[in-house]
Amino acid sequence: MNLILFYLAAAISLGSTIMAVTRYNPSHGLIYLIISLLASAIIFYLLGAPFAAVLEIVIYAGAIMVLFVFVIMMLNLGARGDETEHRWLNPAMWIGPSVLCVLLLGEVVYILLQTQQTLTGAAISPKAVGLELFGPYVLAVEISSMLLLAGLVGGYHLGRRFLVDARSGWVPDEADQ
Amino acid sequence: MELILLMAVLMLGGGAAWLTEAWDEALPRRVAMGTLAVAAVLTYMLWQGSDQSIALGTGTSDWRLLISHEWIPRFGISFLFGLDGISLIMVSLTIILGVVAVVSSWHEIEKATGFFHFNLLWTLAGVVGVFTALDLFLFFFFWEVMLIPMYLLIAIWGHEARSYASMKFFLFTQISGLLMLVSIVALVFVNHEVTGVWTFSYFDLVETVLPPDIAYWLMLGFFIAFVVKLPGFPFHTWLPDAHTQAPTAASVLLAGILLKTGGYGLIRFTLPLFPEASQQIAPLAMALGAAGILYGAVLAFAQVDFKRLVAYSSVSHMGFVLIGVYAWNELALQGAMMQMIAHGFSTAALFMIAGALQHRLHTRDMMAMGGLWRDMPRMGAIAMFFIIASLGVPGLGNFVGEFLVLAGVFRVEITIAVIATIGLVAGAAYALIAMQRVFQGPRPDNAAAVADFGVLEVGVLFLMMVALTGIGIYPQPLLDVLEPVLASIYQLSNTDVAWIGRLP
Amino acid sequence: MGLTWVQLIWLVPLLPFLSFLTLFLTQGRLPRPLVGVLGAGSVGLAALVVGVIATEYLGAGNTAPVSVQMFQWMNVGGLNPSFGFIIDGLSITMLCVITGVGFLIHVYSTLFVLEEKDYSRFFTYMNLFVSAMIILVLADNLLLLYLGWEGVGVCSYLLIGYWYEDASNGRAARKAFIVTRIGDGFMALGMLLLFTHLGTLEISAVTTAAAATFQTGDTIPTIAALLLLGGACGKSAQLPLQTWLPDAMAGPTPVSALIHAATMVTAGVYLIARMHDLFLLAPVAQLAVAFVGLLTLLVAAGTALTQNDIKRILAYSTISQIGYMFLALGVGAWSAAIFHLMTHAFFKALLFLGAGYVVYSLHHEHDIRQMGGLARRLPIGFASFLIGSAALAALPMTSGFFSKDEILLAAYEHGEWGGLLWAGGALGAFLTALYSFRLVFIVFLGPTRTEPSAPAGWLMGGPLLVLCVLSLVGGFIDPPAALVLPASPPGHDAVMQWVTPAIPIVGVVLAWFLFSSRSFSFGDFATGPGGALRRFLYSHWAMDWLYDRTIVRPYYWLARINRSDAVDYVYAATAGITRVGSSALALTQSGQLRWYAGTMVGGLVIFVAILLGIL
Amino acid sequence: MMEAVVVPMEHGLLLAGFLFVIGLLGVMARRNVIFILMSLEIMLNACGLAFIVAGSAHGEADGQVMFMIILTIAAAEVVVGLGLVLQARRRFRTLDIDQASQLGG
Repeated sequence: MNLILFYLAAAISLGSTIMAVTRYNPSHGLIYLIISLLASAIIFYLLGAPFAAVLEIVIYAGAIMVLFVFVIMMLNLGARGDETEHRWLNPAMWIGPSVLCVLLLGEVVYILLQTQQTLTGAAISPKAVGLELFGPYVLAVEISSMLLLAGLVGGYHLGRRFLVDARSGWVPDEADQ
Repeated sequence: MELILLMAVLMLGGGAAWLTEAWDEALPRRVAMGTLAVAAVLTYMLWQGSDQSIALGTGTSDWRLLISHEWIPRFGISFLFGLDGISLIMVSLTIILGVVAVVSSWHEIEKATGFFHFNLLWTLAGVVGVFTALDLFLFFFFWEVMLIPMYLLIAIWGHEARSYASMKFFLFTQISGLLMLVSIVALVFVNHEVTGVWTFSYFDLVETVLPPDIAYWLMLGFFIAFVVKLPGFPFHTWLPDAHTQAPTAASVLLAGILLKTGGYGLIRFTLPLFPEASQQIAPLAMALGAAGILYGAVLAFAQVDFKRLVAYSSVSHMGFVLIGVYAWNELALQGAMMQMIAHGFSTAALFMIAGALQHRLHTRDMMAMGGLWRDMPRMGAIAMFFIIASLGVPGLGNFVGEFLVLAGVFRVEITIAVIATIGLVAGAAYALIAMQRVFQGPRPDNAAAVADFGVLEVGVLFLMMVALTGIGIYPQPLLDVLEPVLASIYQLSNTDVAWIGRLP
Repeated sequence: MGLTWVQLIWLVPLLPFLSFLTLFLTQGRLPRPLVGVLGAGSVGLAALVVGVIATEYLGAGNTAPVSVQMFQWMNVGGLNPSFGFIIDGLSITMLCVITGVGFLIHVYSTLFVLEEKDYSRFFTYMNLFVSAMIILVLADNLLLLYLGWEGVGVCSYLLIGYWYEDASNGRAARKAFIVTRIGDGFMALGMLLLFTHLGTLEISAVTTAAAATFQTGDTIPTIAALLLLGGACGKSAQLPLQTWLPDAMAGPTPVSALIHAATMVTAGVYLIARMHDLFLLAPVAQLAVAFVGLLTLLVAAGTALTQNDIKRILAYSTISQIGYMFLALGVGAWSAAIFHLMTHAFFKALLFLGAGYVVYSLHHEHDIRQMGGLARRLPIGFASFLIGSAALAALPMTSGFFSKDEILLAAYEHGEWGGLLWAGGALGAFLTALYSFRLVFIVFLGPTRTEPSAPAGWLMGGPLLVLCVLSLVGGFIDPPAALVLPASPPGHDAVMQWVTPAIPIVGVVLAWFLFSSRSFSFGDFATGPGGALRRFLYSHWAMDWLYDRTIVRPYYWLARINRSDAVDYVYAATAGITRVGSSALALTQSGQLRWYAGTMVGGLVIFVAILLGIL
Repeated sequence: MMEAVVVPMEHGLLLAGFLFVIGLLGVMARRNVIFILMSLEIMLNACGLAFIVAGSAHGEADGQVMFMIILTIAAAEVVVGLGLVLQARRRFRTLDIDQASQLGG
């Protein structure tokens, strides 16, 4: 049962991710992305990482995606945005990246084929994770906190309306606001 | 002690000049002049020293002054300065031409005078260091110190194509300098292999016994660095651009002393460090020198830009230094030194005149000049003097150099001497055509009157005229000062056969 | 001994030099009369000192050279020339000519260039020239001689280009300097050769060392002598380096008289006479001297016959007369050469100054086709030309007669080539008479073509008269140079003694018939019978054309095509390759994020592939 | 505590690889900045998945720790990235990443 669930979630994740990167409308893409993330959360749970699964839903699918939604709302793209997306996404543009990606994927598969089979199955409790996190990884936690602080400051700064370019003296057009 | 003080004064004076700019735009000039006055006094004190004998290679050499102080003992790097006849004369020339440079920029430089004089004085300090450093690491350090302010002088205060010219100058000297650095380090390593001691000291490295093929390659590193600086024939092309674009003071310093560091380096380092390898390359070096003499002369003749003409004439004249050094006997070495000194004066003066012309006429194009004697008889007469000096008329300094070189070369290789003599004829052609195009010929009637030289310029140039005449008529004091040092160099060569005693 | 004055020989070059210094440093701020007094007076004083020294030296009856050392010039590696002077018959002869004739010319100049703006500059150069010329003849070593040698060359350059505003004067001056410098180059090489093999440059030491080291006819002295001959050819305007002298007439006339007739151009003669011991060791070189002289005198005389510029005629005649001196040197008539040098200095200075006198009165008209009938109007000019031309043509009893006669007779006595040398010389003498009297007849007889202004003042006339006298009686002076130089071959052929003097008379008579008749016209110069020959002669045997095509133009061409320095192309190409590579690589920096991402992925693919060993 | 599903680790990693490559494809092929940011999120998530899979296979908590750090990075990145999108939109009036090519040489 769990096995079927795993492969099903994997299939959903793959499919919705592909949909997410190929949509013209960002909102649609975002929905597919959230689905993909939820599928990932299921996989996490199945793999015995319930804490990670919860975080995936709360932070990824929740907080981060909401941020995206807000920005898309602020940008107010509408139908015009879809047209430009149509223009931008001609098939020719997919060829080069696709070739590269297929090559890379081939290499990944090649590597995985070489390795010895290992089975998953160890469930790890949130407690164990917490002990690790504030034991050996405490420095990484501190650094992460600083990173978040930097992100906070950066987000606040970039989010301001008038960001004058010191070099060119550029001031955003009032009418554009 | 005076020597260290001399460099310190130049560097501090440079700093002071920079700082006083905020006070008053004209002040840095006076500060620089004052600094040079102090430096001149110190140089005079250097002349008072007496010689002491120090072993050098197979012979001994006399040093008036040796300063040794530990710096980075781990690698055997030390503050090792030495002053002997060559250094003394070159240092004196440096200080004198420093004064000339300051005077020549007196009215010319309006922009950032403080930083300008800072660079000027630091160049001088670097050159003094180059002429006296005996630790190879220290020598290289000063080699760079003299290069970078000069680069800035050209790049900031130069004329229309200054960035191209300064970059070319920088690349040529920097790349060749790096070759020398590689050679220095390799030489130190080889010495370490043999003796187990890390040392950059000239006195130790001179003793190093090198395998011939390695010696040849290491010698090439030094040789190319110095020949580029000199400049020798195929490496000369940075010079016309740099000279032409540089502000007058920088041209004066470039032609007057920076080129001489090349000749000095050949005599001081290349020959004693690698005597056999130098002997091997001597025919090539002399061929390059002879080619430079002719090539420089022909190109000088072709130029319409006055400064470019003088620059190519430098190529021609420094060819004499190259053949003189590699003829490697007493006459030729003395000649090369005299040629360097005299060329320092004559070319510096010509650049000063060129700079004055550009300042007045806003052009260097000789086709736009002509007949200037009418308006500027003083400048014309002075220019005539230096033109005549530079084409090697006896009685003036350049002739002594050229004739001694020829006399020395003639014994070694007659063909080279003949080519150099042809160069003298070609030299007359370009020197006189310059005089004709600038000062003689008709002057357009509607041409605006231009001011003649002022008292300051005439004073400095007159002193240079006196100096050149003095060298030409009575060079013996200089020759005497140089003799013991050069003796230690030409004793290294085995081309110097006892030829005089051979004849009754 | 008591040769007190001789010890003061340094005064002779010093006096004009001091005057030069004063004039140079004051840069024309002195009043004109003072400049004139200083310029001419210093040379006059020097002449006075020379006179005293000559009297004392010759009066002492001592023929040994006296050496006066000033100071050591330099002493390096066996090269130890000093500022030392040598006083003997030869240098005294030269000194007398230089200071004596020089003084007269200076006096003449004070009036001649009075109108010039740069009055002081003229005397500055003139005094420097005199000083250098004195050093040249007094030098006891070749290097000091070379100093004077180049010094006079520089002054010659400066004075030819005295009127600098005319570009053609500048061209003439440069030509003069560069052509003579070619000769100087030969001379420098000769000096180097002598120094390398003999270890000294002191003249007496060189001659003794050479005599001791070499056998007669050895290669080294021959080459050295030929190189010195090259130097002499340059300075003395002999074949093949003679083309500069006619152009040098662009200078003021007193300059032509002093430098390009009386003194500097004879420096080559002096050099060879001074080094006669070396030439005696090299018979081939000596013969070369004779033939150079012979060829030159014929070539130049032929050209002089066709010229129309009064000064150019005199210039070619100068070349031709110096050819005689070379001929004399070549046949071993050393003192005859110096004798002719002296008399030539008299009569050629006279002719030039006379020409200047005429030209001055004719408002600087140089073309003889515009002259005529001046005998009555400018009597002093006529007298000086008549006397000068007579001496030039070597009419009997003039000064030129004695010297030239001696040369021709000596040439006849010269071993195997005697006949040829004599015949050439005699033909030259005939031509000389023809062209010199062509000049006299055209300029002074016949119809008046340009109206002269009043004759110039006595400052110009006076020196002319003095020179007239010298040209007439100069032949009776016995120059003391003979004390130094080897004697000419003795014994003169009896027939020749009568034939030789007659030749110029024939020339004068022919000139009378050709040029004094009213029917003479210049019109059919180029077109008449023999026009091609006349044009050829007029162009100085096309030698200027030849040099222009073979040397000057190729040099200009070489300079022009390489003006931007071909060597730099190598570096420019290096820089260019770097720049092209740079822009090629810069293309990869498109600034497009997707491109960067793509290249990163591409790199990753390749990297992983290499890691896996696929690639 | 439930039992974790037992699958070959390679399958999980393969899934992570596929997801990563899809994200990569999105970054390279899309011109809209929003989509590029979304693709970046996909790639980060794929990495997190790989860590979880590996942690599960090895029975270690480190995998989840790494996932959390990646999560933090993703959060910070998105904040700054979206802030930049807003600014870029104001400045270039477009979301086309190709227009922001001033770094070009």
